[in-house]
Amino acid sequence: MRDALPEERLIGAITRLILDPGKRPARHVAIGAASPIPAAASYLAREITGEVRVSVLNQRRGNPFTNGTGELFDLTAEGRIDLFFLGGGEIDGAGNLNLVGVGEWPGRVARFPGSFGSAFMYMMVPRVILYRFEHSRRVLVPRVAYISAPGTSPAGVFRRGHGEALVTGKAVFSFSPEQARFRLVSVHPGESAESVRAATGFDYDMAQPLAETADPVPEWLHLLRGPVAAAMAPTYPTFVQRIWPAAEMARSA
Amino acid sequence: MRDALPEERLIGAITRLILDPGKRPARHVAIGAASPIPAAASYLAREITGEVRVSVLNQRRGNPFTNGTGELFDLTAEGRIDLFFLGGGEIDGAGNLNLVGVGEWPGRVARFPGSFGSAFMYMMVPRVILYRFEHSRRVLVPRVAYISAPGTSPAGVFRRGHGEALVTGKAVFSFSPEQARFRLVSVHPGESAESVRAATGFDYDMAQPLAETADPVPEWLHLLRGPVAAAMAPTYPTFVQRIWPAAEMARSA
Amino acid sequence: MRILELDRLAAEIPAGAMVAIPPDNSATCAAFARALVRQGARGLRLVGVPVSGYATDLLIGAGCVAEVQSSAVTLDEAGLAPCFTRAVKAGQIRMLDATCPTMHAMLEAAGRGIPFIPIRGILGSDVLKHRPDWRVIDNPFQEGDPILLLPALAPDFAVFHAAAADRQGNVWVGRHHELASMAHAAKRTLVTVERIVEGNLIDDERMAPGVISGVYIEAVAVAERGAWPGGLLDEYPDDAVHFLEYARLARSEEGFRAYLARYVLRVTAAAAE
Amino acid sequence: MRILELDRLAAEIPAGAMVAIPPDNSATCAAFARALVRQGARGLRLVGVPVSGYATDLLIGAGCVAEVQSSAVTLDEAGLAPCFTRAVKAGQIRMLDATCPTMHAMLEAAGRGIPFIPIRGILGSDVLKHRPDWRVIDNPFQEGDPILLLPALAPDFAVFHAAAADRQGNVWVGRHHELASMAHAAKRTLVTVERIVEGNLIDDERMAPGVISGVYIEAVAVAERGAWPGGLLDEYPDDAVHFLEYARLARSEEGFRAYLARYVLRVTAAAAE
Repeated sequence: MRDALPEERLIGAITRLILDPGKRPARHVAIGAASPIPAAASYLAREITGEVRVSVLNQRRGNPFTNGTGELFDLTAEGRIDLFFLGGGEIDGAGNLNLVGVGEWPGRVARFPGSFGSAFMYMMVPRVILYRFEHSRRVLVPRVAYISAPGTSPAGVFRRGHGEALVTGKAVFSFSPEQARFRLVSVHPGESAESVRAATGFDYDMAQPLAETADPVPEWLHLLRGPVAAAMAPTYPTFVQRIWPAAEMARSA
Repeated sequence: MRDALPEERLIGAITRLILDPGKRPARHVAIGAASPIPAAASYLAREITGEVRVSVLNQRRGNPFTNGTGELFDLTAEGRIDLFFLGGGEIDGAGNLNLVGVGEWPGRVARFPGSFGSAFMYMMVPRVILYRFEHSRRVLVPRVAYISAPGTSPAGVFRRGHGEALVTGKAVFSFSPEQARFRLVSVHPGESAESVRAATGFDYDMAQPLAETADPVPEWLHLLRGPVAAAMAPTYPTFVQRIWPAAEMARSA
Repeated sequence: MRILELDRLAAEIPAGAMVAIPPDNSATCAAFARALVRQGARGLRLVGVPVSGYATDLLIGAGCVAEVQSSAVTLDEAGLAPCFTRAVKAGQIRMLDATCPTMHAMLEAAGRGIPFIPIRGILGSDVLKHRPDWRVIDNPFQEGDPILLLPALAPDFAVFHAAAADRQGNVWVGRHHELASMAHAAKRTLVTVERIVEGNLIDDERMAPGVISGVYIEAVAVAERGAWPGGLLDEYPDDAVHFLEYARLARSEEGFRAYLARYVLRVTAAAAE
Repeated sequence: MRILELDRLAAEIPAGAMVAIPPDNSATCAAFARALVRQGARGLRLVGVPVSGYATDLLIGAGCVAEVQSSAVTLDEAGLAPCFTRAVKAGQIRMLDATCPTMHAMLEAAGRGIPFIPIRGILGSDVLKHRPDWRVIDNPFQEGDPILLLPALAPDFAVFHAAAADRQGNVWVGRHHELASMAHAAKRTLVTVERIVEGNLIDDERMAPGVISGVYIEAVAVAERGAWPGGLLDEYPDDAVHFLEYARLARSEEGFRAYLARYVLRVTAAAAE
């Protein structure tokens, strides 16, 4: 079998987080728009366990929403969504996300598209995994310019969960809501403690010893290149064609 | 043309109230369950003006509700319903309605079905016409045992309208929200000021001179026995068969 | 999602459960109610969405009910609900009166995951006076504007009938959108259907708008003519003659026992057609 | 209900009106937006339900917009919305940031005729800090539980595209239930459709669940492929290539002028296919 691609490694790392046996089971995972890597990880978790429902927003088929685009938020408010993915134009060391902009409000220096559902989802979904491929001091900042969605909340504020990990193109961090602080858990092949430190604008703790992000096991690669690629193709055709061209060709044939 | 039936006279009286040129136009009239007389009056108003929308609850066809049985109340809350009909197990001289019961709450002596939407509709619809065929001291009481829906509200309480009239099997009253008091406007043929006073448990003013409730004009009778009967037949088959058997037969043929 | 036999589905409801059911004109779960009577359900707290009919009256008559929360209990054209009226007068059930839009709004709040929801009107009604769980506040956006807040109501179960389910648990309820509100609000939802269909109802653009997603559905049982004597969309009309027969028999305890013996205890709804 | 020509329909919108429109994946009113540009609309206050896309960016670029209230403005796969981004940096439009469920909830409140609605989450977000029209209160049902209240939002207009309308003004939107929320919330609703159909859409049990009643609809215009370059249910997919072309051209003022000349000012959407 062909070695794991970098994307497959990221997918595998996220799948391991989804399936973390120490956490509440992810029976229903929702995926925001334009997130093929988290989507693939969720589909892989579904293939592995047979018990994960994956709802991809904006998907023409196969999502559970028949009550309009607001239904995801109603489901979430009720506690019926277990795990969600978020990113951000900026992410700081306390887990705060900025999806709005930089400079005078609402973004006179840099304007991102907007907060989408982040201010709500981050607090209402019991499990959130942060994913941002770009790992740079521009994205991972000491302090976000604006807080679209806070990493932690004071006691007394209704909140179901927190970010539990941050996955980037270079590394995997865990997050402690008590300390409002990340811990570097593993670096991807080709990266080191130093290269990650150099590319990260915020301070964080380090796991001892620091691991290398593991490749997906061969069985997972097999699932990715077969049923996961097939499930992804209608919604993420460009991604599937780039990563798994054979699967895409088999589908088109 | 056959003379007006008593039911047709009631229908005509209500239609005249609906079309009162001194009042806000009734562009959208809603009809609760099991109210053939108000429904017929509303359909007649529609036939006369061509501009009244009539929405009959629980009607299988021809009502505008595609968003569930709650949509009527949302429409009403928005101010999109202009006129509604209410009745009650008890109605008192201040316009209060009792649809709940008599005796220790919730009705140990007499229990009516319940308040339905009255507590809401009475205050949220700009125009309400009260209709109760039974005109007796049992129904028209000095003071209702319980107020399902108040006839008037203190200043500062959000309220769009009040009952503007009460139509019974014997008479037509108007209602003054300022005085919280009815005024007898007309008595049906065969009734008199005295017979109405004897059958009414609450005190009220009298119009001078007291009129006799007018029959529908021939054109209205023609509309009732033709297009109104046809519109009513699917929802009120028993009523149509009893009042307009010819129309019902023509339809079944 | 599980597909069960009707009596097995009814056995999911434990004693004392709060169960939301639709009225007679809204795809009511009549066959399910008869199954509950057969298995001797006890202490149910029924919720009318927004009113209650035959199924509620039957369950009250059979001694299955401790509490009813509803805007009305009525057999519509067939008149007063006899077992309900008897039970209220005898003080045998706890009646929590409401008014139609408050039933919808309390369920809507639960389905949206918000702890309360405001509603206009109702101030000055004795219904409000008998609901210590409702609160009047000053509108925080406008001084001197008292307004009623209703708490979210999340029943333990929603139960209703529908035309079809697929094997993913998606249920087609058509225009009965109020059933979706019930399912969204309730902790668990059980559904009887006329039939199970192949394929996925949500993938069909013509069907999807009337589908409640399997996300909300825990179990389904096939019960042909399961709303009877209520009707179901354009599948069958309601059985006005049977409602009159029920109303007549249920007027007395003996008559109600005869009704149970004839239509509920020994036969299934399908056989009663 | 009136049936108008597209440009006549767009002329219903006066300068300064608050107009709610759907994003690109939700039966967006792209042809209508192009008609607004053609007639030189001015001072519009656009509302994204819950986000905004091509139509909003186009109207901003053409100088028709004073304010945007939305959770995001984005061309999705085609990247940032170029005219929006330029206008924000230049301070040319007022941006009222929100978050998706608050957009839905504010419209829902208007559609239910309630003055405000609570929502969980959001506390601690700078989005809240920049919304003086939102209020945090203590939950009246539970001490020590701060919760956000949102005011009802009733736009002057809701505008969207749909597959079909009948002559009573009933509009079939299929699973896009969010369009019903828009129509319920707005004071006036204008709709473009692929086609007018005979009969009554509400009388068909298969269609009714996806129908917005003519009660809410003021006027309709036929605009074939009116969502283009957005897609419409199973009628046509979105045109990803055109979104990329738009994103590329709109990156510069000159490119945007060229886009207008080619696709908006001289031709109708139908001719651009």
